[in-house]
Amino acid sequence: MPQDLTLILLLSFPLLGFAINGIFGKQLPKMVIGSIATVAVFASFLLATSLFSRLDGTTIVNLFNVLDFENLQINASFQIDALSIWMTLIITGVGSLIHLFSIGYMSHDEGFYKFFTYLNLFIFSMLILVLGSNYFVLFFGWEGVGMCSYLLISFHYNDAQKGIANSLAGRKAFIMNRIGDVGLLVALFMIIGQFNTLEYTKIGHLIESNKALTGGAMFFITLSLFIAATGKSAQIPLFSWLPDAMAGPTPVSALIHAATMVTAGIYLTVRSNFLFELAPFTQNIILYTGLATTLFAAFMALRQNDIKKVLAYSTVSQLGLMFVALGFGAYTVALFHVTTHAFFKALLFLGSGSVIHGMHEEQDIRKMGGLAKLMPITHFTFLIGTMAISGIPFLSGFFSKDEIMAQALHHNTFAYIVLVIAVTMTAVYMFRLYFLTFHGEFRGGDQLKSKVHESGPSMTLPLIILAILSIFGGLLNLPGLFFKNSAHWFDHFLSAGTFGLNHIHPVHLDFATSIQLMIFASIVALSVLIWAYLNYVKKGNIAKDDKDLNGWERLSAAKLFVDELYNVLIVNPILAISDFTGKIIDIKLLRNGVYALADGVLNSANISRKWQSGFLSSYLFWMVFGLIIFVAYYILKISVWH
Amino acid sequence: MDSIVILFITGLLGLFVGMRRQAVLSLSISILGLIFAGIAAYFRGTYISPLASYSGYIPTPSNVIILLCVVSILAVLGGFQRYKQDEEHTGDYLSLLLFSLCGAIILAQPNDMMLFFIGLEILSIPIYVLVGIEKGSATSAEAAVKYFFTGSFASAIILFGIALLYGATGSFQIIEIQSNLAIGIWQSPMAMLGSLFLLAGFVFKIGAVPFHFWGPDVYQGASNAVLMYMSTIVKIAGIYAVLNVFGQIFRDSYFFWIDLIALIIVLSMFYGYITAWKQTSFKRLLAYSSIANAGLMLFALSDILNSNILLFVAAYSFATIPLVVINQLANPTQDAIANWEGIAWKNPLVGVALVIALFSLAGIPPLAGFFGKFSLLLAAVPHLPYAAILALVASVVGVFVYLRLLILALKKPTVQTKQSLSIEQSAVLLLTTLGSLSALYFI
Amino acid sequence: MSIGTSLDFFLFVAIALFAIGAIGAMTRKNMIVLLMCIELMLNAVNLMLVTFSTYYGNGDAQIFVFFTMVVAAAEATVGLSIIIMAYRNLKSIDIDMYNQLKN
Amino acid sequence: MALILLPLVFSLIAWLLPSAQTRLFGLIGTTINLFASLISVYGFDAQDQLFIDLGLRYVHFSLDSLSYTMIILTNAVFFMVYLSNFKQEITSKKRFSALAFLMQFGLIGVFSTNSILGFYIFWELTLLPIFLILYWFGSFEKPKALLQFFLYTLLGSLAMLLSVIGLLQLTNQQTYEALLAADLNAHGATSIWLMGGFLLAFAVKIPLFPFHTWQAETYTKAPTAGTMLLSAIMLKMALFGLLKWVLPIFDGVATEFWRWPIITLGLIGVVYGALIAIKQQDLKTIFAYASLSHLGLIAAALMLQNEITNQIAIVQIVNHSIVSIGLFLAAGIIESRLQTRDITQLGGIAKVAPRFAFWFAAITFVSLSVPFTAGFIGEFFLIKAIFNAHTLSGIIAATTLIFGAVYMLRAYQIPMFGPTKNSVFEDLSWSEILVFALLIIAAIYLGLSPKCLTDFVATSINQPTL
Repeated sequence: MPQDLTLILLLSFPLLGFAINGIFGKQLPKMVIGSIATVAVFASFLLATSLFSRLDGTTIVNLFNVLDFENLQINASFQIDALSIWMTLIITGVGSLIHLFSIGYMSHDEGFYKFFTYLNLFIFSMLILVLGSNYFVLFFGWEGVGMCSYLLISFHYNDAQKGIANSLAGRKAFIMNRIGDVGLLVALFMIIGQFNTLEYTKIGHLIESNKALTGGAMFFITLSLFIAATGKSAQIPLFSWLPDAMAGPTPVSALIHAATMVTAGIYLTVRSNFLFELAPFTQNIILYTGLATTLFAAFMALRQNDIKKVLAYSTVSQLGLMFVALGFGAYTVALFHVTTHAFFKALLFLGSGSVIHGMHEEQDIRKMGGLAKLMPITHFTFLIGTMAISGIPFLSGFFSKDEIMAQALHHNTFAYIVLVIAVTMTAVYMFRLYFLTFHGEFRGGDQLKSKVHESGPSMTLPLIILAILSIFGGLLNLPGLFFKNSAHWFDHFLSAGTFGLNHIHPVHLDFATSIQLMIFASIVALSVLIWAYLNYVKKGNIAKDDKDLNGWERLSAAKLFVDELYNVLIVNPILAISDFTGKIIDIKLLRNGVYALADGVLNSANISRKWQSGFLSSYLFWMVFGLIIFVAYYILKISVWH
Repeated sequence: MDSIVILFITGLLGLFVGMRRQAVLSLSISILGLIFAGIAAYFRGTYISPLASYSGYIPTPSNVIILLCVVSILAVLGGFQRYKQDEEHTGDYLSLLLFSLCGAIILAQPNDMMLFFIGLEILSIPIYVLVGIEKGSATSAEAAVKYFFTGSFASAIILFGIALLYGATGSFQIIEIQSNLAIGIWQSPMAMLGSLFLLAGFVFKIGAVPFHFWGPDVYQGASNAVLMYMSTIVKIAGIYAVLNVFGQIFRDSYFFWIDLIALIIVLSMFYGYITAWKQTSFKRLLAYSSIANAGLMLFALSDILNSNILLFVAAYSFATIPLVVINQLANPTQDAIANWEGIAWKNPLVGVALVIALFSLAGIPPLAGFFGKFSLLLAAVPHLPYAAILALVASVVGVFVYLRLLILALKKPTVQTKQSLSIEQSAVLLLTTLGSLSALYFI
Repeated sequence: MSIGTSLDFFLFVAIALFAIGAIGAMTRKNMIVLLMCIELMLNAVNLMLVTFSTYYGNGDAQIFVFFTMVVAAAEATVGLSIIIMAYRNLKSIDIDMYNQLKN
Repeated sequence: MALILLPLVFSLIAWLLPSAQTRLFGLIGTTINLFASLISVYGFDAQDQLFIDLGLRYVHFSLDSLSYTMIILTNAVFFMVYLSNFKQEITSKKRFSALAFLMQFGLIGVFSTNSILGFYIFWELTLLPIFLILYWFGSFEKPKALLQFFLYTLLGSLAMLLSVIGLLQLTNQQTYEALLAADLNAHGATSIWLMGGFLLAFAVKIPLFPFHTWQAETYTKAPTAGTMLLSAIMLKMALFGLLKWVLPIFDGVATEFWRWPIITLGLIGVVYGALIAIKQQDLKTIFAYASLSHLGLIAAALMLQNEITNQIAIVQIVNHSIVSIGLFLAAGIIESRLQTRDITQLGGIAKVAPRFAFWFAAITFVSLSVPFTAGFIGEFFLIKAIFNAHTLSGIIAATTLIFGAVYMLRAYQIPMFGPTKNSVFEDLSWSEILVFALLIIAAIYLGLSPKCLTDFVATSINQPTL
């Protein structure tokens, strides 16, 4: 099958699933709906693998021409290269697993068919985003995923108590994304202004042909691209929507807000590497934003008690980590972490989903505990996920993080220190989460305990697969000290197959340094593991109530008061202005001003009519007066003339 | 035969026929007379009028006579309901009307000051009488008194102007006067003052500021029937007289008087439209709006050759007469705008005629009123740009006046009461509506 | 003495008469007097016309004067009848009584 | 020819027809008009120009691709209005049908006439029907609010009349081509004034910032059908006039003079409308200010006189018609079902009326100009044009994306998802669903291939001089 046909099919399967479920969903039985959606995505996955196997260089598939102006052409065209295909694999692979999971998870939901419709639509938009061969198509997908994320976050809008909150969370996410989108919009305008095209490859070649263009233009372009990235990938200052986005069903959090959509920002940056390479200053901005985000997010995660909230903040922090890598120009490293993160974070979210499902929608870890015996598979897989993200040696997270740390150590010691702190915190809150959930006594009351059950196969199977991936994902990009020949496979694969990356290589540390690095990291992770075990299991400490938190804990629990800050600084002023303009300026000033003017003119009738006094003699007088006026006019004229 | 003669003879005949106290008979006779007069004017061709022996006389252009006849026919038909009420006088009223029409025709195109003055009086005096036909009503008497005194005062002023002009040029013949003025005499104070006094008289006749005072009172006092006639014919004749006198005699002193005209225009339009807003009597409202329209008419003076005043006055008449007829229906006894509420729903013809008439008066295309205004302004803008701008601003107020009336008349009543029209009334409404719409021909 | 030299004298008289008539018309309240004032104005104009006629030595103006007189007569008749009619209604010929129609 | 005169004929028929058949006749009539225009455009080549002479003295007609686009839009809008209000009692009134057809005639005249005088005449001709519709079927408790609309409109119209007269006097030409040929730059300041007259009229209709206060009030008081007609097609007359007549004719000194003032006003409108919309309670008010915001953007972009932008502006014009019909239909549905449009009184409709919730959401997203809809293309390129002309203005214009999301989602979520206040809500009828579906399809089609439209209008926009 030729590549372009494969690509079209690849794209059209989720769309097809979307259409079928959207139109006939109401009539179809749940099993059918679920399988249609899942199969659609899985089919795309298979096609993606076939493309992956036949991958050579960059292929561009042009579907049709959207707009055609003499100086600017916009095509709906798609690009097959290592980067796009890799992302496609993640999206469809993890996606299909999450679809599978959702069949079980959403089985009791009345909006079942709607859910899968949206999910397929999301997959479709996400594929458009990563497969597009120009920024316009990317923008299509970019906005599309934003819309789907809105729909899915506010999915339970008619929930009895949380309904309005859910829809508001969706709105918040949409609006914050829109702010990022404006950045992307501006970037696109500037790119068009600079290059008169939006095709990645064309831009790349233009840049290659003249290195001259650097400085200002590039800085602003990349900066606005990065603003867009902060919107989608929840970086400071636009990160606060992601924790709220947990209002959505857990599979959504797994798919959109952990594995795929939030990594769109990283994808965008990697995709535009040739632009960022010309703007070192932007790279610094990225680096420090990433550092700040990863640190603060990790801090906020320390004292969250909602199982999903913890994972949400850890996601933000991990994304920050990736941006740190991008800041160093180590694109492949970032993408490697994207991959592993997709595995273990999806795993963790699905695990938490399984827990929540088993706990009958209970999300507060203070009510959990000792679930290890009640849901063994979930427990086991969750443990693997936790270990992976905390960087326990030889799991996927260990390697991908280690790469980033290596970059940091090589370029910027300060960054390295910050990262160490952040990573430690990650381990802390993850193990806290793990132990509080699965060990110790069950704190949810007996009648709930009796109902807790392990989830069905459709939910556990994805868990298991993802667990395996989380364990062995690291093999993709082994550091140089193991198996010399196959080391850095992912690195080479990506930089070879992706435009622009082929002459940007991340630094690889020498043997000694990297071995020290790894040992140090392992020690940190393991010691945290032990500490947490002693603290939460042996001592049996459980999460405190909000009232008896001490200073820093309260700060962490209150998420550093970021939302409050935004309300004070941005939201409330805007609302006030809106009130003012609407009530004062528009109504009082303009509208009533017009009224007043009209009334003034018309009411002058009351004066003018007085002139018509009704007395004949006055009329005659005024006639004579008029004559006098005429004569005066005559005299005036004469005097003017002479 | 000459239309004036026809009208005069019809008038006399009407007086005799009137004695038989058959309203319809006198009506049909005067209508026939008017029709014949119009036809005669149309087919005048090379016919020389007996008056032609008098050297000063050149016949009025036939289209003006036809317009005057048509408007009078409409006025007569529209007012017939009132005229036939006191049967012993129906004939007299109609004859008076015809006589004054003779005056109007003479006035419309005087070529000799003497003839002009006589035309003026022949036009006015019967109207003095007609205004007072409501013998029983005090307001009618007051109106008659006021009209008479102000009118004769104005005649005196005009006469004074004529005398001054004669003093300056030594002739009453317009051609001579013109040729004398042309050789520079127009700069003599006597000529200038004379022209201004004449202007005053004309301004009085068409009822523009500052000689408008008779308008509202007389309109309100007069009966609807007479109102139809005087609010149209007098204005038409008056504006034509102005155009002739100032277009021909004072052609050379154009730059002397044009600014005064502009002033009058602006004042009249603002005063007329604004004051109209607060009126409670429809007749007064009409009077004030007619003041404003008089001002608008004077734009024709800015460029006499190119401005198409005929269209404007025709549109004005075709819009005014139906409104007065409708006022007859709304206010059979008293006279209040409030009674207009929902009038449009009483009868479909009334509704359509009303909407068309009001929008035409407001100058909304594609009705006659718009084209009248448009053709005037088209000619005037290059000469009086600022006056034109102000005039348009004022006419926004005017539109408000008319819309207010329209809103009132279109208010859907809770209980639908039908009102039937007499044949002649419906004929008038139909004809005028068609007239207003006929402007589509000008598109 | 020839007319020409004292032309402006006659004119002055005429204008004075006209002005007197006008002022009277403005100030007096009695309708009959009003009528007389207006007649006065007309006659002032007549005098003026005659003066000019002699000045120019052509007869047109004198013919005109006759017309004016006729018109004046007509006006007087109509005016008087209107006054009578008004008197029937308001039982007064004081012009200030007639101000129901206003504003 | 038939294309132009049909509505007039229908208007007469509707007036003479007994009230019983009015509703059906209205639907059939509008359908016939729509198909007539579609058929006649089928045999029309976008390159050429069709001159139509009805034997009138001053008013001539000529159809180019731009006129065709607008005419089809007009007919489509009227069809939609009838379809969507088919169940409402307004369409059963013969008065309404007669007036609506008359208005359609006027609009088609505006879009197809070839002489400046004709443009003015038809422009004004649309005033009478909308006035009567608003007065008879609107809820103006006191005529003041209604008169405000007319105060503005008439001031504008009369200013335009002066400019028309001035133009005729200045050039002695009145056909479009001749006016294009005439060089107005020679007249300098005069041409600036004349253009100002036109711009005033347009600024009132579009509406631009200080002249907009009639909009919200009129929209809320007008019947839904009237609001649709106003916002979906009447306001477009102004943009059309700007695009077809004023900008090409006055190209040069005058446009240079007016460009930035108008763009500024447009952008003020963009932000100002959005800001006000955020806190409004009444659905129709929100949509009114939204429309102020959207149209300000189009007007500003048109002033740039950039060919690409003009072509895209057409897309955006069509898109705005789609959006406004859809949104005001939704508002009207809520109003007719619940007798209120105040979102504080509404909530939880989605539970009881899922179909309505879905279609309302769809049209909301169209109005948010998400991808795959026409608005996406439109806003992208209009903002781009402004951005290229002046960076800061571009960024200001771009904020419409954010604010749009804020107020539209608010306007959608509170009535649909909010705490349940309305437990009974009759779900959509077939005709309403049909309208929504047609709108969405149109929006998506234009969003995926705006090319078909832009290419169609390209010639008549790019080479106005023949």
